[in-house]
Amino acid sequence: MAENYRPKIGVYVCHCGINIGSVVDVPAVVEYASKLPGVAVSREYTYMCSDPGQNLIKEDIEKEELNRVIVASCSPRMHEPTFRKTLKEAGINPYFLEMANIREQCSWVHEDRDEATEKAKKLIEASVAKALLLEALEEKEVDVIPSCLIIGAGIAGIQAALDIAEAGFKVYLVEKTPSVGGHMAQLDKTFPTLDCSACILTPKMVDVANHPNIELMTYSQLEEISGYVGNFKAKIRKKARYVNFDTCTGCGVCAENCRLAGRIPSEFDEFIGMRGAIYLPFPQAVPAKYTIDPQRCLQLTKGKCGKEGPACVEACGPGCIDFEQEDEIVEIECGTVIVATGYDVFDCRRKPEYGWEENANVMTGLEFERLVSASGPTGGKPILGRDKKGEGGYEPKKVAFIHCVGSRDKSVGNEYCSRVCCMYLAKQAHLIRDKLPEAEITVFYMDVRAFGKGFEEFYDRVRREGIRYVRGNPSEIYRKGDDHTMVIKVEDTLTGTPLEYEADLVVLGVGLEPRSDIREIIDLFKLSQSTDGFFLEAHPKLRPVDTASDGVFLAGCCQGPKDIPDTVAQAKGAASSALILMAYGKVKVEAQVSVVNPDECRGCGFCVEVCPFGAIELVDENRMGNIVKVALVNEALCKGCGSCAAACLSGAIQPRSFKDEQILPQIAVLGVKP
Amino acid sequence: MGDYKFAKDKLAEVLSALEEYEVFAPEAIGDVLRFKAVSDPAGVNLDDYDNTTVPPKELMFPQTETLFKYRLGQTDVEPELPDPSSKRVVVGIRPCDALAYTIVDNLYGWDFPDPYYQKRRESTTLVGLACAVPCSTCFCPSVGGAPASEKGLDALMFDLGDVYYVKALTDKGEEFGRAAGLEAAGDAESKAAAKQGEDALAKVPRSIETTGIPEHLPALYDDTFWEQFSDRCLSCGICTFLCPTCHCFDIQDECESFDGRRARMWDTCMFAEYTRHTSGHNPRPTRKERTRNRISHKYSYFPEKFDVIACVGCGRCIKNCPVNIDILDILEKSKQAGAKEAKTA
Amino acid sequence: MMDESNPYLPYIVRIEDAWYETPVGDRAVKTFRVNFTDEKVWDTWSHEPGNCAMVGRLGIGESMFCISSSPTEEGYLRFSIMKAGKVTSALHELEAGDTMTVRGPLGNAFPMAEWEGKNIVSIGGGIGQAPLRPVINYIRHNRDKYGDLKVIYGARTSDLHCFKGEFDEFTKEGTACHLAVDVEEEDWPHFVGFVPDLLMEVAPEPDNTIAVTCGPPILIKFVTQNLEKLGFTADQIYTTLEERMKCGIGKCGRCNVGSLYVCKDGPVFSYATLKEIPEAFA
Amino acid sequence: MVDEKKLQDKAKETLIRDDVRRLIGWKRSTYGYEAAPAVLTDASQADQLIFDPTCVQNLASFISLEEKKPVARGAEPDTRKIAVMVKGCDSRAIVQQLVEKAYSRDDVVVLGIPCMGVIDRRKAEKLFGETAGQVSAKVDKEKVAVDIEGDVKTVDRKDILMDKCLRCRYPNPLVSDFLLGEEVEKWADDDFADVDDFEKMSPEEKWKHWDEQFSKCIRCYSCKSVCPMCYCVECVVTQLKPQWTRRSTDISENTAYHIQRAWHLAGRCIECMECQRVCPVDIPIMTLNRKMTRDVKEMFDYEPGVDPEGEPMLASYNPQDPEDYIM
Amino acid sequence: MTEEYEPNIVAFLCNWCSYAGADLAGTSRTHYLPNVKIIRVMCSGRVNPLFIVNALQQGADGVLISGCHPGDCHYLEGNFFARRRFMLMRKLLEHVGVDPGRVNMSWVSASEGAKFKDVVDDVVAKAKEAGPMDQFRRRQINW
Ligand SMILES: Cc1cc2nc3c(=O)[nH]c(=O)nc-3n(C[C@H](O)[C@H](O)[C@H](O)COP(=O)(O)OP(=O)(O)OC[C@H]3O[C@@H](n4cnc5c(N)ncnc54)[C@H](O)[C@@H]3O)c2cc1C
Ligand SMILES: Cc1cc2nc3c(=O)[nH]c(=O)nc-3n(C[C@H](O)[C@H](O)[C@H](O)COP(=O)(O)OP(=O)(O)OC[C@H]3O[C@@H](n4cnc5c(N)ncnc54)[C@H](O)[C@@H]3O)c2cc1C
Ligand code: SF4
Ligand code: SF4
Ligand code: SF4
Ligand code: SF4
Ligand code: SF4
Ligand code: SF4
Repeated sequence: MAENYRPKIGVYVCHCGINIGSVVDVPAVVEYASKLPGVAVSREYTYMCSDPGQNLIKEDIEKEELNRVIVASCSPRMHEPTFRKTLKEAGINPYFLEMANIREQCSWVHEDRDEATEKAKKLIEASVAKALLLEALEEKEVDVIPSCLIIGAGIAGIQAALDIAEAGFKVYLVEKTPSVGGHMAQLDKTFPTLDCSACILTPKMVDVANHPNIELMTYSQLEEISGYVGNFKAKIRKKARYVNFDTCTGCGVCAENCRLAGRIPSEFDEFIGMRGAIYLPFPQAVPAKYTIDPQRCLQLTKGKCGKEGPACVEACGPGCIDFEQEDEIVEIECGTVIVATGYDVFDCRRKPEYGWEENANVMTGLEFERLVSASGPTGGKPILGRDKKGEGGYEPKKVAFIHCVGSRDKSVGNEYCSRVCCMYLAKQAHLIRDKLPEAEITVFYMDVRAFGKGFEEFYDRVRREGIRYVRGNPSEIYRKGDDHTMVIKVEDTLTGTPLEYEADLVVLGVGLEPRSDIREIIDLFKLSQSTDGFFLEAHPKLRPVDTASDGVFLAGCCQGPKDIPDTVAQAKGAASSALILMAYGKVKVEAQVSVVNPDECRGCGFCVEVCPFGAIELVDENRMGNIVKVALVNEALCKGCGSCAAACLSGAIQPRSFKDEQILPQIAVLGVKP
Repeated sequence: MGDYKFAKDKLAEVLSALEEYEVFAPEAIGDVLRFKAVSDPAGVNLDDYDNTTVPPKELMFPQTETLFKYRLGQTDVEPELPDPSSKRVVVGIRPCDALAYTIVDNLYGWDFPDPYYQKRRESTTLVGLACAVPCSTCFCPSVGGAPASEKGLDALMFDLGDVYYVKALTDKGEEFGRAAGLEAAGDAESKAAAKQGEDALAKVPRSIETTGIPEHLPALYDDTFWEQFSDRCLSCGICTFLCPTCHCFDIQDECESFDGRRARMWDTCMFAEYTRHTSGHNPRPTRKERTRNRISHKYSYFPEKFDVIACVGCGRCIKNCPVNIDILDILEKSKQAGAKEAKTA
Repeated sequence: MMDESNPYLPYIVRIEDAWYETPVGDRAVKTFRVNFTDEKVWDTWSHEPGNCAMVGRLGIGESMFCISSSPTEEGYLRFSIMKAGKVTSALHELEAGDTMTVRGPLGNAFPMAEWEGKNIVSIGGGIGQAPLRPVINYIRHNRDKYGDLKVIYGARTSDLHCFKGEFDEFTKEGTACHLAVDVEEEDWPHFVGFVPDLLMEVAPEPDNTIAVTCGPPILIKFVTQNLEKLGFTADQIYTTLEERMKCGIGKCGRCNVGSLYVCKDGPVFSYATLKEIPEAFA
Repeated sequence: MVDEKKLQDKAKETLIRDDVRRLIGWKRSTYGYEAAPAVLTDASQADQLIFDPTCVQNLASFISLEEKKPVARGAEPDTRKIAVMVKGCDSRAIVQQLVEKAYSRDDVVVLGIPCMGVIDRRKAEKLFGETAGQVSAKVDKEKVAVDIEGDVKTVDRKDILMDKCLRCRYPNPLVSDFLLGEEVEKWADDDFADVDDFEKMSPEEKWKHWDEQFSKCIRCYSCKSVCPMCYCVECVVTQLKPQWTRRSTDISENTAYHIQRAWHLAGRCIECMECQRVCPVDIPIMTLNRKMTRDVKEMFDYEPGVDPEGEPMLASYNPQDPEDYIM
Repeated sequence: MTEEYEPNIVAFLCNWCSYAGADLAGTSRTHYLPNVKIIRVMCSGRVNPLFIVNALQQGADGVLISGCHPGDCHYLEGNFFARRRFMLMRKLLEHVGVDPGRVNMSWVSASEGAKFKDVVDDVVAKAKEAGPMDQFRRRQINW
């Protein structure tokens, strides 16, 4: 279809069921649109996006020889791709589409029928004004580098890595800590089936380390990322472990001999267990390679360790320890990226009334997981109050679990439900019942959300194990006297009675929060956050693993709280999204890129300075025999943001589909009062 | 034709008496004068004024003028012709600017007469004010004018100190005298006026001998002589916008959704875009060709067509050019260059 | 003739038919056959080959185009318009049934009466054929009044030839048509090369002959040179000039070459006249 | 003080150079209080050159004004240098042109002139009336002596010098290959009192002020033509596709034009004041430029035309830029 | 000027944050005033400050430019440029006598549907206070 033809516009006004039609007078809008310049057809339909709706457009394109289409319906952010495709299928350039958002911007936000109708008319008129000047754009494809960079090796990253690697594509799996595994590795048993977390996770961790298609980079961090979908370039910093990675056998003699052995709180054990300055985070860690903590190691911080020099060096048979080791920067190229950076648990210091910071027997759910884990500091025995040598201590007699700590709580800024706490507290109550059949166990809850497969059954089972559920949200938890008795002040909201419940172990059901270092990734990828602070997906329902940046996907709790089954499912979703790109091998690049009119460019380079993607350079141009400098856009790099156009004084550079000459007519329509 | 006079302090009264006319007189905004329709006769002051910065050509040929209006989608257009029956009088116009109309008349009356210009001309009475002291850049006598030139005027006033002496020159001028209720003047005034005219003539600061110029300019077509001026020209167009005989215009359509008009606005041959074709080809690509065209148009092409130099010696272009491109300087030097050219030929 | 009282007022014409001469795109040529909405205009209208008109679209503006139909083609006017800038792009959007504005006829014409009894050779390139087409048709429709007619025409590619179908018709009628493309292309039976070279190959006799030429400036330049080589004198060669125009009636000032206004004194000039005006070749 | 003889000699020397195409300086005008720019191609013409307080024009404008003539096929374009004389204020134009890549440093020879101030023609005409005679002048720390065809009048600097000179911060060229004359001492600073004063007006008063001023504008675009920073191939104000401003002269279009122009000069205007000087209808254009200059300095700590390595103001940002009104 | 008039506001919203924020206002059925009409651009950095001048000439009583919060620009830094430009353009317009309340800018993220409503209410209120912007309107001028 020829672009120069006189514009013949079809306007399609959608009722969206009753979403639009109930507020906007659709027939009146259709009538108005039919009189606008260039409009050949103006129609309404209940659901434009449905097959019959799209067919209506296709038929008109064919019969009426339409060459421009305006769909007045929902946000273009929702259905622009749908209708682009419709146009394409009907044989006209997909960029001859313009959408008027009369749902999100009209019927859903205005009540007055007349006002909404008037506004809808204007929005359509502006779309028509722009459509008259639309140009056909060519969609180009570039090759996709068949590899994926995955950031974060929790269960989400691990699962995605395995799926992609199995499909035959290269994976770079980058984990910040010395071992893969993430939070799941810290858990004891997992609800609702009570599988042992390590038992189901460890094989996967090993697979990830051994898979020929996976290049695992633990104790590493992404430093820089550039490029675009299909062609990313990343710089990864492999932090120095001060231990020769290749020769370390993981025997652990070094750690046993470390002068600080057992004196440094272990992050893996949520600081209730201890490690040395040279350490393996946990026995099943993958890779099973030791790492020196540069913040604590005496040699590294003070330059000196003991009188005879570092004990570890002494102890290590293969001589792996190397204090001169430096960080290594690895540059890789990849076609896709999956972000799977997980979560942090709620920081209880933000709820000081629960006394977590001062009282060792008030612990978070995650600490409790370590406490009851067979690989934990107490070997899985629920013993509290041991001394530094790990001796003494007591078994709690009265255990309290508190729901919703840091979730559904406006006062700490988290309005959302963390989705796992109800169940993990039930799980933990069950575990403690298992270990301490005599203990008095009480759970304080707001409500119990047992929505998942097998959850309600599990909850029911736990309740029947002699565990008391009290509906109430404690206002305060404090130490009663000198011993370890804690008082929980709470009102039983079912009976309306205020209680002061006593317990010698209080477990706080902490919620899940965005990682405190989430900005690192935001800054690198320019991802957006949703209100809760987790990464924002491209669409909450239909594109839950995609982000606004093409080729970058989300998996696991970094997108929002979820349990392991959901995490794994999402990881598989992200993997499949990345695989689609890599399997097809090509990706469409932005067609709405900027173009320079070399006759008007004055070569000032303002655009070059402004372009965030380095997509513009100044090149020589022969202007009637004189050599002058003019700007030139690299279309593969240009994202069509249009910043250059606003910087260019002479209007020589313009983003296609958002040119000055296309926007000015919109202003001309919308500027006028109705 | 009658001679009239009125006391200077009666100016406001005289202007107020001209009820049937729309009265135009110079109005000052800061130091800048321009002819404007008089809203308050008491505010009109014809003392100490050399000449307006913007020439009164705008009264016949406004800078922006609607030719016709239309509504898109309809098949007729609605001309916006000035109403010839609405009488206008311009009080205080300088003789050079009145002379300029007579020059431009040639073009606007040529073949397809321009109704917009002509209707305004017809309905307008020009009451001049002779220059007692010529401007610093004036050279009107060299191009057929004079500080008290009567050409093109309907009446000419002389500032005789306490009184204005008004000499009616045409019927329109007579009518003006009657409408204004002026009293008859005597011999004394007429003599004083004549004397003033002669004195002023003698005081005109600059001059040029124009004979031969129209003929020798074309010979300089390719001469580098132009460049000594054009090299410093800004292509700004002040000289032409402010020239009373420059008459070029652009035509553009303007539209507000469905309502549109076709309008014309002053244009100037000093702008590069003026002659640039859509293809990018420009027959006058540099300032040299443009400078040459301006001077040649006034002093050679126009005389060739209409037998009159298209310059009245008002000196506006000299005075307002920011880089001292002085038309007299160019013409003088063109003679030398012309002589050289002739010798080498 | 135009509204005598106001030469700025256009006639409204309706497009009866419109088609592309060359492939759609920038610089495409589209021909419009138009008729006055008010048929009475024909009573006063008269134009000659070479005359132009300002054609426009309300809300956009108007531009100068030559009337590419001969007065002997009655009941309509034709314009062939190349898409170049603002106005021409807007005109290209129009189709049969739409209206345009026309202001004319403007400018001078080829002295067809003077040329009676003479041989005519028409040499055109690209859209430059537009002013030559009425000359050719005028002669075809007054065949007995003129001598031999030769048509020489070329464009970069055969696609870019305007009025493609018509040359066959001329040939059938016995008019010699010499066609050219700049570069070799498949199935092209005619000349390959530039029009001035084709002219040398055809080598028309100058005797009692008038040569009319139009096309890009570079073509006009070499064609006139070659015509002179063939023995044509300056007053046997005619061409049309193109300058930027706004009013078309000698007022707005920009189309002057020396003291001549192309819109009134032209666009048709004999080479003899142009030789005297250096600016004509700027 | 500049020794004219030395200046002419340097000009000669420069014009003789093979790699110099032309030299732009000043010469005595045919009449009046302002000198004339002189564009020389031959050393023999150098005797015309002068420098005194009548030399107002910013000659840096002429570098970009020179059209690049179409070069015939096969011929080589003339890439020789242009030599240009600049005062302190004018030299900032060169710096800014370099920042904006209008040309490269190698394309120009800069002959810098320390300057003590130049005459404002309008002020002079108020003082002494218009003159048809030729004028020369001298300036020192206190006074300006104006010589109108032999008739010498001496006045206070502030009564006759251009406003920009009274607050000049850069009397010595910021860039030059040769310095003609000795550097002078800076005598003033700029407190932007004029901008402050103007800002005291209410929006209505401001609008009224500009309404009156802009309604005078005849849209000759001299203010843009003369500006050394306005060297776009085609200015947005005259573009037809898209058409930002219409050519008709009415208050809407005139105002739009002036906002566009001031906007385009924001962070680029080097305060040579040429725009205001050339305006035939005395529109105080600099009021807008000054406002931009002050705000750019205040908000973004940016001053155009002082650092050839600097970034263009509107093509750069600071994460800490103010954003007080942003919701 | 006390007579109630309904200001007309032209808004330029970046596709990624503010337009999405406005969509969210829609999906959450947050009612706001109909005076603001939105033009979608890919980035607030795209908005040529001269668009404002044009909008005022067309007859808008106010404008709104809205983008991602600083640092969150989908195109990395477009909103930083936009911020500079509009800080300055507002000053310029103010100097010419345009009530500064007519020129508005906001940061609205994709999750701030409620903020979008507040911004709209605020912009409309300011334009109401400033009164109709007639002086600059093209069609107000008599031709
Ligand atoms: C107390 C508690 C008990 C739970 N019990 C259960 C249960 O019984 N059953 C169940 O189904 N779910 C349970 N969950 C939920 C479960 O922990 C999560 O669903 C799961 O761990 C999410 O995995 P992930 O991979 O998304 O995140 P994570 O496990 O947090 O993994 C993210 C990984 O990314 C790494 N990383 C982060 N940032 C970077 C970076 N910038 N560069 C490189 N690497 C980075 C981290 O180091 C980490 O290894 C429980 C949660 C808690 C808090
Ligand atoms: C006597 C004459 C006859 C012509 N005949 C034809 C013809 O038959 N077919 C054809 O396709 N073209 C013809 N042209 C050229 C045609 O006028 C231009 O291509 C057209 O004006 C471009 O206008 P635009 O509005 O599209 O360009 P824009 O650049 O958008 O318009 C700018 C304005 O400049 C003027 N202008 C620009 N270029 C030219 C030019 N080359 N000639 C005249 N005015 C110009 C017009 O006033 C136009 O409105 C002729 C020109 C002349 C002078
Ligand atoms: S900003 Fe505009 S003029 Fe400057 S180099 Fe870029 S495209 Fe050219
Ligand atoms: S050319 Fe100059 S002197 Fe002559 S009339 Fe025009 S402005 Fe006056
Ligand atoms: S006023 Fe002077 S500088 Fe401006 S165009 Fe005329 S001659 Fe050139
Ligand atoms: S120089 Fe003066 S009159 Fe000319 S466009 Fe500029 S402001 Fe308007
Ligand atoms: S006003 Fe702007 S577009 Fe026009 S020339 Fe100056 S910088 Fe270029
Ligand atoms: S805007 Fe005026 S003062 Fe500023 S650089 Fe341009 S001409 Fe000089």
